[in-house]
Amino acid sequence: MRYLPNSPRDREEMLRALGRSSIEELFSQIPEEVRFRGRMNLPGPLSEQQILEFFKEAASQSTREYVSMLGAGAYSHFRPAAVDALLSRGEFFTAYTPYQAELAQGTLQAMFEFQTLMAQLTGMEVSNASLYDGSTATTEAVLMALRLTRRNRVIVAKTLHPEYREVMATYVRHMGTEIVEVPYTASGQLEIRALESALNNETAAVVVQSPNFFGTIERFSEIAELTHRSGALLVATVTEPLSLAIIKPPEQADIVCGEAQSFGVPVAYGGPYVGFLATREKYVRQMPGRLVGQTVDTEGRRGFVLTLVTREQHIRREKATSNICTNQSLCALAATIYLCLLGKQGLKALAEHNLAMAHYAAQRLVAAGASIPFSAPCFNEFVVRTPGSAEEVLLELRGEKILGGVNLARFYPELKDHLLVCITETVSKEAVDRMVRVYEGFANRKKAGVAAPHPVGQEKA
Amino acid sequence: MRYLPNSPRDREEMLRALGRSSIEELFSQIPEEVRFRGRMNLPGPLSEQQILEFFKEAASQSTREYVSMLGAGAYSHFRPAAVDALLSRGEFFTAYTPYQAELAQGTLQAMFEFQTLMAQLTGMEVSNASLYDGSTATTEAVLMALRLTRRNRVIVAKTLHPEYREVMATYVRHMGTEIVEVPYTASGQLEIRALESALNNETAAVVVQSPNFFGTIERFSEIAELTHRSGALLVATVTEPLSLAIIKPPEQADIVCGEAQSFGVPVAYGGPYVGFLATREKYVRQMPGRLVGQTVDTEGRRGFVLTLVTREQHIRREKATSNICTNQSLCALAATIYLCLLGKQGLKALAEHNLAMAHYAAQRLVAAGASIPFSAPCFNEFVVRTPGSAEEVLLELRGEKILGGVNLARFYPELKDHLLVCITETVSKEAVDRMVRVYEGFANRKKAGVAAPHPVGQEKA
Amino acid sequence: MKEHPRHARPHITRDENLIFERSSPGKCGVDLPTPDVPTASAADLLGSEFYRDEIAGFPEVSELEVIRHFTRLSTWNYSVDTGLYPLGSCTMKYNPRINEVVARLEGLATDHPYAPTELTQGCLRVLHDTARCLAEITGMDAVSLQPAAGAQGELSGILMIQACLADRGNPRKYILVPDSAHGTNPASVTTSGYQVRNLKSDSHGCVDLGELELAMTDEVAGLMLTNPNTLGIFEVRIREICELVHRKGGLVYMDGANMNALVGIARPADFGADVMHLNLHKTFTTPHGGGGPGSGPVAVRKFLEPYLPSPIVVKKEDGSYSLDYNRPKSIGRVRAFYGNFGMAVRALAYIAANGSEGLLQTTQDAVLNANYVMRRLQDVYDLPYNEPCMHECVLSDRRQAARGVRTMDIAKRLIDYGFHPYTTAFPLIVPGAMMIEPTESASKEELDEFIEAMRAIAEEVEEDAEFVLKAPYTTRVSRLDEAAAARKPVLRWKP
Amino acid sequence: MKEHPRHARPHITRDENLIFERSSPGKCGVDLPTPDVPTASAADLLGSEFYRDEIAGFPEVSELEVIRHFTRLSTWNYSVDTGLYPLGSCTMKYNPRINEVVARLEGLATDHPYAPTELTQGCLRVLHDTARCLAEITGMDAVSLQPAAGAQGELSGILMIQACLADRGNPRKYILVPDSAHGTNPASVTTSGYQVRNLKSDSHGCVDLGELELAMTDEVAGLMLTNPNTLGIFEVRIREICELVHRKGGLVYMDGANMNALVGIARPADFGADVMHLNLHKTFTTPHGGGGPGSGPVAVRKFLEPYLPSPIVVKKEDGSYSLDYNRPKSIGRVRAFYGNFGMAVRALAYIAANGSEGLLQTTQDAVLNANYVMRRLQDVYDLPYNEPCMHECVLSDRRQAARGVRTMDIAKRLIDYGFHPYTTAFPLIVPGAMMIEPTESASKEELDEFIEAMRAIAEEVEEDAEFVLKAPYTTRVSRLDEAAAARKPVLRWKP
Ligand SMILES: Cc1ncc(COP(=O)(O)O)c(C=O)c1O
Ligand SMILES: Cc1ncc(COP(=O)(O)O)c(C=O)c1O
Repeated sequence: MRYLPNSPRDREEMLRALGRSSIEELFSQIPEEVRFRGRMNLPGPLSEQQILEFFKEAASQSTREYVSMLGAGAYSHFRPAAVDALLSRGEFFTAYTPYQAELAQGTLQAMFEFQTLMAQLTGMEVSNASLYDGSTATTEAVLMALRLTRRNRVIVAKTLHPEYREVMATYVRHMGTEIVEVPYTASGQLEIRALESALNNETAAVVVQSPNFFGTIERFSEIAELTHRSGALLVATVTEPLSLAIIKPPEQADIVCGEAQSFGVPVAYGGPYVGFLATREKYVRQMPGRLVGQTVDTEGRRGFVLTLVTREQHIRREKATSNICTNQSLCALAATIYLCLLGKQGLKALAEHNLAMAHYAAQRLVAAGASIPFSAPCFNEFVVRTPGSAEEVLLELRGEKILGGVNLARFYPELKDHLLVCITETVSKEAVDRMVRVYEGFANRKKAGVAAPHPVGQEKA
Repeated sequence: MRYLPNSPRDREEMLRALGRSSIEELFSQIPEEVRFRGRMNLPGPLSEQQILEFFKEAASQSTREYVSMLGAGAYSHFRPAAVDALLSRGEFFTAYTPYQAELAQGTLQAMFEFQTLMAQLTGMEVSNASLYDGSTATTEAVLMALRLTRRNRVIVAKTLHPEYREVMATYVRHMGTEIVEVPYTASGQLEIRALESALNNETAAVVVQSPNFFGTIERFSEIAELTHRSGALLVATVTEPLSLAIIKPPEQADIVCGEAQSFGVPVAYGGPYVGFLATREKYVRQMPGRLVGQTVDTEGRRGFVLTLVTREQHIRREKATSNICTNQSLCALAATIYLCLLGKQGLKALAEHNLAMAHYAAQRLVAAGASIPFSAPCFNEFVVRTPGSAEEVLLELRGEKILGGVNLARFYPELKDHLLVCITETVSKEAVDRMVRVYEGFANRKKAGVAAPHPVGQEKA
Repeated sequence: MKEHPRHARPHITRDENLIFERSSPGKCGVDLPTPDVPTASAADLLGSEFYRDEIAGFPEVSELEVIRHFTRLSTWNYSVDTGLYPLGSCTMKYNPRINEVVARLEGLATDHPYAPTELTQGCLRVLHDTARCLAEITGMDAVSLQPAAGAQGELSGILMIQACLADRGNPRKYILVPDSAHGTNPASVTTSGYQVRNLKSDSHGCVDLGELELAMTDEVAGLMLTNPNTLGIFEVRIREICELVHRKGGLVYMDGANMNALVGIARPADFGADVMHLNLHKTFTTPHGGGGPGSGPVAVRKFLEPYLPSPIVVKKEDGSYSLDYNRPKSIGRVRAFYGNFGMAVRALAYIAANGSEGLLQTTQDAVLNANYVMRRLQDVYDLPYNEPCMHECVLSDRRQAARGVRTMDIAKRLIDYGFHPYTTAFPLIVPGAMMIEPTESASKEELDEFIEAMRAIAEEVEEDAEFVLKAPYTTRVSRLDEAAAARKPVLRWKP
Repeated sequence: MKEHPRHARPHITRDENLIFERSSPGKCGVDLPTPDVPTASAADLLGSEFYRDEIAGFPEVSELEVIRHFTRLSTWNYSVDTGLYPLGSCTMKYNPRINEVVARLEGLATDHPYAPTELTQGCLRVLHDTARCLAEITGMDAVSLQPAAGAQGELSGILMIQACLADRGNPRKYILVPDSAHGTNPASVTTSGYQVRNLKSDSHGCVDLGELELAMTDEVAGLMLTNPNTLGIFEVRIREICELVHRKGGLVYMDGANMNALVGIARPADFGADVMHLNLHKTFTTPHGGGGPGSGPVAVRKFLEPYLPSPIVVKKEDGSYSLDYNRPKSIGRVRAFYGNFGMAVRALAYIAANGSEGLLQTTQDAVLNANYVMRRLQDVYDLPYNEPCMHECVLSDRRQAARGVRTMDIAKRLIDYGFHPYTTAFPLIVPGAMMIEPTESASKEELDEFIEAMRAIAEEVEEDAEFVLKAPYTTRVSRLDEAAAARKPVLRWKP
């Protein structure tokens, strides 16, 4: 086996040194009745060439020939070649968690930089070194708020990513935490009045995503004021952090958390991604996840170490702030590299590009006869009401090799025939125009009262 | 511009330090009449995303969907992922020629290993650290033989790669060197009698490729004896060095040279590849190209340096053994990594695999009604006479997404309707069988006296 | 400073400040095309309420500087690619390069989780096949790949126990956790809402059946067990243990972090575990990445399948794959989407590369290596539990502590010999633990070098304990002050 | 040993023997499938006359060991990715990462040179576009990408001069080469069959027009000129020089290795060069690879086009590309196939990334950086030719030599400061030359650090010359004995 560095001779010598005559003897303490004596029914052994063929075949059964207008928590952005080139350095990707700081200054310094970048982006004072993903980061933020406030009630915007809400529910179910959902208005934003009446002095946290699941931007000032007035903490979730380059960060929040996949991490069918959690300095000892801190060596040189580890499971065990151990370090490194590459100007220019493209697409869609139900400003994602059945529009777009958006009826039954459309820099004007033509066709047929023709060779979704 | 690390402010400060007020002033010594004041008509500036799109488009206009049975000096072999992973380490691919040994032990030790591996493979005592490619390596071997013998006549097998013969002609033309070509026999090997009568005491070198351009293996004992009897040097060229894993190396030769592209270097439309040249120790001071030697540091530790540099242009200038400076170091590193991975057993198994596949293909072709004109044993490449026009066979194979071989009429007018077919491990049995069915079709139609149908949607080659 | 040890020599590295300290206004590592659509200005589109003008302090550097920055940083890391990484419990084995290639294939690396399942059959197949292989390896009946790492697998598993027992009438209150357990075990128990009851190990370092009998009351939902345990010892009475828990109406959770000792040798379902997680980033060669991403699939027996996190990947009768969300008994989601898909790709590639025979040989090598190290060090370092070990062994600093040298000091000195230290932090039942897991990826040659280094350090302790206390000597920073870091935390750069 | 300099600190590296010393029988870094065809044994198929049983001494190691071996080796290299690499004449600039990606795209990296041209339009287009861009940049009319490196470009060019002059009636016997030329220039001249006549430089380090007038007899085929020359000085009388050579019936070859000083600023065809080569591995960012592969395209004016190496890529009227082999006047092939295609891909990507503006800015930065270094060092190091420089400057060790410290010693000491040394070997007209080419890829910050290091060394020479003579102190091997290596060459490992 090509991965194994011991030769048959090595094995013999080692057995001899152990005074054993066969490898079997090393397992003799295992009771026979629990020994597995069969052959596992597994693929392989395969040569590297065969492995490549297998996965190339799998990769061909994919949407790689399609233009994707899907977002909803996972964003297709161009990844500069330098990101993977650097991630692929064995010193980074084959290292363990940096417990031995003197042999891990590379990872540690990079994580310190990640923490700084996320703090700068979110307008918070400190950030941790990553959590699993946006959904668990939001959940951890809520758990942190429960601990900090010692209350047991959470108000969540209905426009928080539906799967994030599900994850939160899984984590808090056993605590009997009350979760109250606040609806959205015609602007596509949180209904402030509803929030106001939902808030009470039992409320630990208010969780609001911005841009929210519909892509619209929330007004945080009023939300924060109301939240803080009732002694609750405001948790702001961000699933598209590129927005923070041109949209004011929710500085009024107490915890800003979310998903940083947009920053150089591939969409990869949903993971691995990179959750983040940033907050105020005063809450740092209740933070979940790893933190890297600056210190000095015996000769006064600057260096970095994992710090405040007494919050963590390996020290505090059942009293830890979270059970997380392995986090998403390499993805956080990808985000760090990506953000350094784009930098202040590049990130802003890219965000402007996304905004302009999405704005253009929305305008063209309206001109084509679709309607944009929500009136508040958006970043690179917006909701469109399809002129005709959303399923049929999606199907016809598929014929054009376009994944035209997420059908919102899946998560919001009241939003039948509404699509969530995301336009990043990976979508060309030409593709937008092609999408618009499909909408035009539907709008015209609708006007003329004709049903959509069934696209050739396509079964129904 | 993203590659430039100086900011506008940096530039200003530097100009100020130079006492200049504009960058133009730094070019003021250049006479205005030779200044270029236009805008160069070039593509760009393009973003990275645009560059990727451009080259993906170019890459799509390729044979990547085809099975290739082309060899003839450029061999498709599977490249283990570890090769590129290691080559892509910046310390290797962004380093210069290792002139400063203390900062280049990585490259130097790897090159020393390359030299060792090539010497072991070829059965020679020493090898250099690479030359441009097989054609120039063969040419340099001839030049070396001319220097060593002080004679000016070269005998070349007609079965030496035709382009290698062309390169040799380009290099020796001005010296009035007589080049005599020796024909091949019905076995596809060098015609020994013709060699015997061509040899005389003016002859500097006899150049024989094995496996030769037809894929057949040459008998070196007799060739060497005749060659040495007339005081000439025997130059053995190898274009498919994988063969050396199961075929005896031409130890009787004085110089063994050729192309090591097979070892982990991509086919890449003809380059970059990696020439090699190995020889006996006594000829080392006439070798062209770089040599790495072992030495010690001031404390006796083993280390490696470029050595015998007085053969080279940067020291010897017009008296150097070759004008070569930059060689193919990274490709030689690829070969070194590849050979270490495969090792003694793997290389042999792979060579056996190639042999078995090619043998199977040849047998099946004969059974299908084609003929194999040459009788001597082959490695992974052989000549087949097509049952019908070679062009038409190739065209029909193209319809099957198979590149069916090199049409030999291009280089050997006497071999009309002969294809040079190469079957490596990248060709599956299924593809071979598909190829055979095309031949069967031709053979059957030929028997029946029917012309081949013109494949649909294909123009003539 | 003493002469440099044999297998390691210092070499120049470039120093490198924080990226923020390299920044200079106007530089940028990318060039973006101007969008080809009519653009209104962002400030106008967003309005002054929302528009952000700049991210204060954000770096401005060129592409080259980014390459240099992170290349330099990387050279200060030790990694599996650099050498032996015998961190106990971490299974730092070789990460095959082909895994990295296939995980980056266009299609696999680019499909969107909400793309129509008819169009993403390749990704679904990878998830399905990986789950099937893991079920086969563990003997379990069903697997979810959703958990992002081992700890989340633990939480998912405990939540399933809770849901199942609740369905049976009473979720109960406690989970038993042996005192040798990894820290995530008790932490996950708490996160799930259960309370931890610690279970004392017996004199062999194993579960004490008597203690278990006593502890396993009808308020106890189950036992969370690591097998082989964190001492690297196989629980030889595992059948009895599981039977006892079952008899008392509890369920057995197995922490599968140590599966590198068992693949092909014994299957947890066969010895009585009901639910377990696997760490793809340990046993199944997905790279550890300096601390993740990992992947912690949970595997369960048939009766727990309804409780698995939702959705699960199913293979339909026509051979195609889809996602099943209709799972009323599911504990719900533990994260968005379907798990760390990219890790499944790698794990499947690893399993397929090996096949059944290869995986068995791998386990055998891992166990052979650990026993070899244990036996060749036990005369110089204390071996608190003298049992045959599986994939790892645990020594202690007892003898060296007498001279004031602790496990962490020995670990730091090991750095000077060119090796990554072993694990020092646990198991807690061994004071001054030295937890060594060579994995199958250590050649005898490298192990001999490691053993030689360990023995040399033991001698150094005898001769000059003071010297060892100040190690490492050969790294670009000397020992770092962790206490100072925690006292007044500096967690970010500021201008 | 003095304190470590500021910008560089040593850090542990793992030692690593030769791969042959790691070998152990039975190990292998690959597993191959058994062929699915009926196999006769190789020994039978080949017969004992041909069959080789084994390659004696060949290594046997696992994939992991190969990864570790070459990873460790790599850490002992300095590279552009590590830091400033101011090797004069080498143009060690940043190698963009996207170039590496596009050169590896399936299709570009996999097409066979003998595949039908109708099916390889992508590759042909890349070759065609690259050639066209290089023609535009040099002002020349036609380009061949066949030469594998600069030296082969030189040879091709000189052979074209020979063929052209032969067609005009007399190829002549000599080529003039300035005494400041790079070693490949005279070597290529000899290889082409011409004889070298050295041309002495004037007191400004430039071509002496008087000398040229005298030397340029009717036996002389032409002048081989580097502009800017190897002192980094632009030949201000370049027009006159070329006119003189032309008037005397000769042709002008320009060594274009220094084009990094001219792109967008001046075009060789405009100032009179007839034929030149370019080094894609210098000016056009293809990585140097530790000594290649490079690529040395030759560019010519219209009248030399018929002599270009064969075949050339042509664009047909229908917009498709093909290869033209029907070139009766061609000097023939200089290598198999069409050149180092992979380097053309990278160069084209670089040109397209920059566009005309980007390339001009690049040239300006390269020249600014060189002047900045020159002016900030000329008070401590001798500046033999005090002229404004272009992309590089040449200082000398004259002052330090008085204390017994030579250019190579200063170079070695520079290593301890974390920098790759400058070029020491030439130009020969400057004894003790220190040839510094920062390129545009050095930031002011990094240049300031370099300047500071150079100045610090100058001080060290004053204070303790002995100390400098023994540098470097911070590398895993100290100064290596080159003389011993050459005296009794050990060129391969033996068991
Ligand atoms: C025994 C044991 N259990 C659980 C874990 C937790 O796994 P993870 O770090 O993937 O969350 C680890 C590893 O860190 C472990 O060693
Ligand atoms: C001025 C000059 N001319 C020619 C060459 C030769 O180029 P190459 O090394 O590509 O053969 C070089 C570089 O080595 C050079 O610096």
